[in-house]
Amino acid sequence: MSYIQQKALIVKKEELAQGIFRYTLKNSELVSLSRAGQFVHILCGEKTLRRPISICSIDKENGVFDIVFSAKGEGTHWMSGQNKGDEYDVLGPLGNGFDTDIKGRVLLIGGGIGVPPMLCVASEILAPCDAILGFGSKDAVILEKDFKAVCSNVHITTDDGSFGRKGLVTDLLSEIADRQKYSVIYACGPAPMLKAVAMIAEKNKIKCCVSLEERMGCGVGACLVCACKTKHGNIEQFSHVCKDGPVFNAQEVVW
Amino acid sequence: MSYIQQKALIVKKEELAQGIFRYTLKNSELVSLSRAGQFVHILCGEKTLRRPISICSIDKENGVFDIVFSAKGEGTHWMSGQNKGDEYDVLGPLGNGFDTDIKGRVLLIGGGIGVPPMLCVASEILAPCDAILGFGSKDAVILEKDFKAVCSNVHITTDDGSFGRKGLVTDLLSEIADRQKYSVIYACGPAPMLKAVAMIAEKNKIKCCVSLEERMGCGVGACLVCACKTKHGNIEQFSHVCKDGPVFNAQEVVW
Amino acid sequence: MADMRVCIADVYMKNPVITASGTFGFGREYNEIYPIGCLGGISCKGTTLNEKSGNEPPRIIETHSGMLNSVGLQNPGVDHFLKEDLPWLKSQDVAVILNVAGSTVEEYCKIAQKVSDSDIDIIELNISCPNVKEGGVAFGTSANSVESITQQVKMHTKKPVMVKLSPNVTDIAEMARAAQSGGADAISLINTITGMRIDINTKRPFLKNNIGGLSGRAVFPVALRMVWQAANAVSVPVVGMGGIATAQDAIEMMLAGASAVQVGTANFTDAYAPVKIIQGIEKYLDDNGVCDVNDIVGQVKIW
Amino acid sequence: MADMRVCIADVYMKNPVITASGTFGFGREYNEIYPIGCLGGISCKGTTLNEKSGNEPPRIIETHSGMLNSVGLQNPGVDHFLKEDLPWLKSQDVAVILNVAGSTVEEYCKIAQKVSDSDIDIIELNISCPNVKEGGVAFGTSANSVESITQQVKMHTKKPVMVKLSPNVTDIAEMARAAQSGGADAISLINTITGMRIDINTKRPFLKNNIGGLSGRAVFPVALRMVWQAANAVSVPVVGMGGIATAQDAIEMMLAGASAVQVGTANFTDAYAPVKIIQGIEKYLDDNGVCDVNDIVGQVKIW
Repeated sequence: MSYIQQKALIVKKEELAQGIFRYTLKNSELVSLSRAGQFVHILCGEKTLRRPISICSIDKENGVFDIVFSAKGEGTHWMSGQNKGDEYDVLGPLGNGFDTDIKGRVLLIGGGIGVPPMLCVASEILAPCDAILGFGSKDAVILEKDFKAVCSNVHITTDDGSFGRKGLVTDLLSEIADRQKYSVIYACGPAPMLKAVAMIAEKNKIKCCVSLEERMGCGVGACLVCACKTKHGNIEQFSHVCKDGPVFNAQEVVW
Repeated sequence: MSYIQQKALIVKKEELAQGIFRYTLKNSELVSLSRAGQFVHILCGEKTLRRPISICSIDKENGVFDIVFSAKGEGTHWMSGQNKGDEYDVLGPLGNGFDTDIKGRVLLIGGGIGVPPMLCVASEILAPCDAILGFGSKDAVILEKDFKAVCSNVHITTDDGSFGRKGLVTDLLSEIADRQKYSVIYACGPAPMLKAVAMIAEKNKIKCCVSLEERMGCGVGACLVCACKTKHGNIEQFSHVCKDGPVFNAQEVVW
Repeated sequence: MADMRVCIADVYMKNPVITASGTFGFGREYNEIYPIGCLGGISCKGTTLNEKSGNEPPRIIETHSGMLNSVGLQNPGVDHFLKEDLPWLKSQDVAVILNVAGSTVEEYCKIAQKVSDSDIDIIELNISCPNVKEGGVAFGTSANSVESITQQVKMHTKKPVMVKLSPNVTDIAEMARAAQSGGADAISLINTITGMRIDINTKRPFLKNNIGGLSGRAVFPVALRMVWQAANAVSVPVVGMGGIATAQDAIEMMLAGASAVQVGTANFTDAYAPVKIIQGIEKYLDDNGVCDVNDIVGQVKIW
Repeated sequence: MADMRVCIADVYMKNPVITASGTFGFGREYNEIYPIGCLGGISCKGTTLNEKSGNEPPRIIETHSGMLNSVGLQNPGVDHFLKEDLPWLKSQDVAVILNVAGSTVEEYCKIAQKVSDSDIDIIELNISCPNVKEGGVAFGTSANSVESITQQVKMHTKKPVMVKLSPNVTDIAEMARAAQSGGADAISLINTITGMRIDINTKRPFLKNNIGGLSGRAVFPVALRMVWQAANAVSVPVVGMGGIATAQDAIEMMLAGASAVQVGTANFTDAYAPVKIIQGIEKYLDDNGVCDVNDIVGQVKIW
């Protein structure tokens, strides 16, 4: 695992949905080190702490990568104020990422702002992929076309039913998991969703890996603030999302 | 004395010299309250303290006023990053200002960034004005044309002699003060210059008022941080630049 | 519309937002910008028995998310206040808190006596000013002196006494308890935290007084922690301050146990800060269906 | 080119810039970004006798110009350090300072004994951690306990002992003197200032530990003042820290009396901060014709 701290030029900025931004950043060295499921730690103006943002796509040929984030706090708000031609100070790529060397069929599950990182997995992975993407409502739906371009089947759910199937991703998962045999489920989204996904996967004896979130400090595993409880056998301990994760085997996570 | 805290639209931005900016700001209400020698207190991004900037010109018809500042610190640097169309959060007009109702001839003396406020005096005053403007070198010279438009005689000095007369404004002052009879001298600039000007004025029995500088807090006279020692008869006390000043009768200033 | 009225030391205020001593003068300057009658109260500039000229300038330097000041209690003295400022202040229909400072216990007592029959509402006992050689913080850093000075001042006045505590102590709860057992009707905290900055070019401290008091958003987390500890240590009302710049900050303070808040340095950044904070608290209460601002005091849910 | 070498407690360092405990792990993570051999020293993650799992998350919340943390000394224990981390660290050619914490005096002494014959250079006695229930800051807030724990640890080890002081005290000079009379070879300060933040929507403290330690630029003025007071109170070397993010900050600390500095939270904002600070100090010395970094220590010109 290797990472750098460098400037990354903003070559494209796009607002995918109200307050949800997609930025294309150029830094060949960083891209050459990146893999699906990793994140970058971005300096936000005068803020003390960087903001961890998942990598949404990697284009090694052109040395560019995409990030998608929701401008909900002061840091991400500052980020969304930067434009094409500006630079971000980026530390990364960080974290372990997903194992993309898979045999058999893969099911990707994303919820809300947990959807973007799964696109990167879908693109990197060679095995056939299906995706279940959950959003609050129609106007929050993002990246549908992108997923359709790299997945066999893309199912979309919205909490209010204003688009796709009404309900939670897990409702759909239970059905699909019966019909279709998957060798692994990869998921990213809110903790309650990930927990529910993990349960269903376990019930159906499907291997499951989830990408977790926690407030971060250094991002590289030095400060130990982004702790999450994991178990190895019967021993519980605090692992760290930034270095041991963000991707964990769902069975090792203590929910 | 009355003042407001409002937004002022930036209608023009110009770099007069390396790092010296002239901004034209629109706010009719603030302009209607303003007079020569007063200043505005400008909010600088996330900074705790506003930055006091002298008013350089007042255009009551169009409801605009000019400020000139040197982008040397973090606050003024932020200010110089704002552009036409942006807004400043402005508190003002503040301070007492110069008495512009003068009979007889007036001599205006400005040093460095103390030059701009004297332009406002020259424009407001009806009596004939001469000006002595001092700068470090040729490339720091600003507002020469503007002064020539409103003053009978404009003398310029530079420390290195690269433009106008070589030397300090006070060298020139001593000569002129003999040749020409002035009813009052108004000056703004570094403290040592003001002190020297005050001495010469006293020697020549010319009334003299100086505009002082001190680190400020509230800007309205509530916090008492911008203290300067003044004497009234034999009693010395701390006056405050933001409210009792910035203009003081030179004879009352304890140098 | 939620009820914003609070009662501190038997004094009713329109709302829990008070402007902090030393940042708001005696109210006149800010009344030019908005009618100060909309405030819950005003804590006046620290006042001494006789006129005080304060420290040599520079008296201020900005720091990250804050500032250091070393004014040193410059003020015209209590008689001038009673004659020139108090009548005008009372006519503005706002609770008047007189911040009182001295270099000896006797001085504190004399002022307390002088204002005992005046129209002021509360005496704020300033035993935490870090910028004066004698007195000030000297009284505020030992439990015994906090208790005894409170006791003696109480004996010399009919006015309620609110003791303003210094954060420059090991155990703020101990100081709060000392003030209470001395008879304090309320306590307020925090005063500024002693700090310093040095100009590396001149090698001189930026402040002529060498050190000064740190205030502003930088100190808010420390202030909040101390307010929480103090509120848990005493039964008298606690007035919280220290870096409050937004309604959210004020609400955090009240959740931590403050019955009212004081807004200081934020006035320099935005003259309307206290007004916006009052409106923001009202909105929070309405959004959360709380009908009385007093209902959020001390409601923090500790883990 | 100025001589940047300093000597703290008879240990020579390339330069006066040390990375602070708890922000830099055991150096491995940042060595991926730049060779940590360029640093003067590394103060390792606070280490206890046995492995410690630390506090429940959330353990961090950002504040204005700073952050609160409540990690609670999570670490693999001293034996693991000696076996897994120390050999690698020594091979990086950097002074190794082991930050040591415990819940009893005996624990501190046992660790000091265990490392007495190891390759570490200095023991940093952490008696100021605000995030553990027992021990930690409890030892650091009374002069008697500071002196006695220093004394006892010294009796159990041949290594030089640097006592890390807590800023959560009334009189930092008294604590510095206590450490010195206990036999400290050096003192370092400040550790974090205890603080709190509350989520007004959930009414919960942002930190699961309720309170945490404030660090970052916000605390710099307080740290500088305390370093100045401590340096004037003792003759042993003082290592200054607390919000240092730039060379200017580091130089202010040294002018105030610090013989070396530690850089902590700034590592999170900019991984290269310590490197830039080293370069910035060199430039300042050269620009001012100072040929030895030690010549600026304590050179502040008090008014």
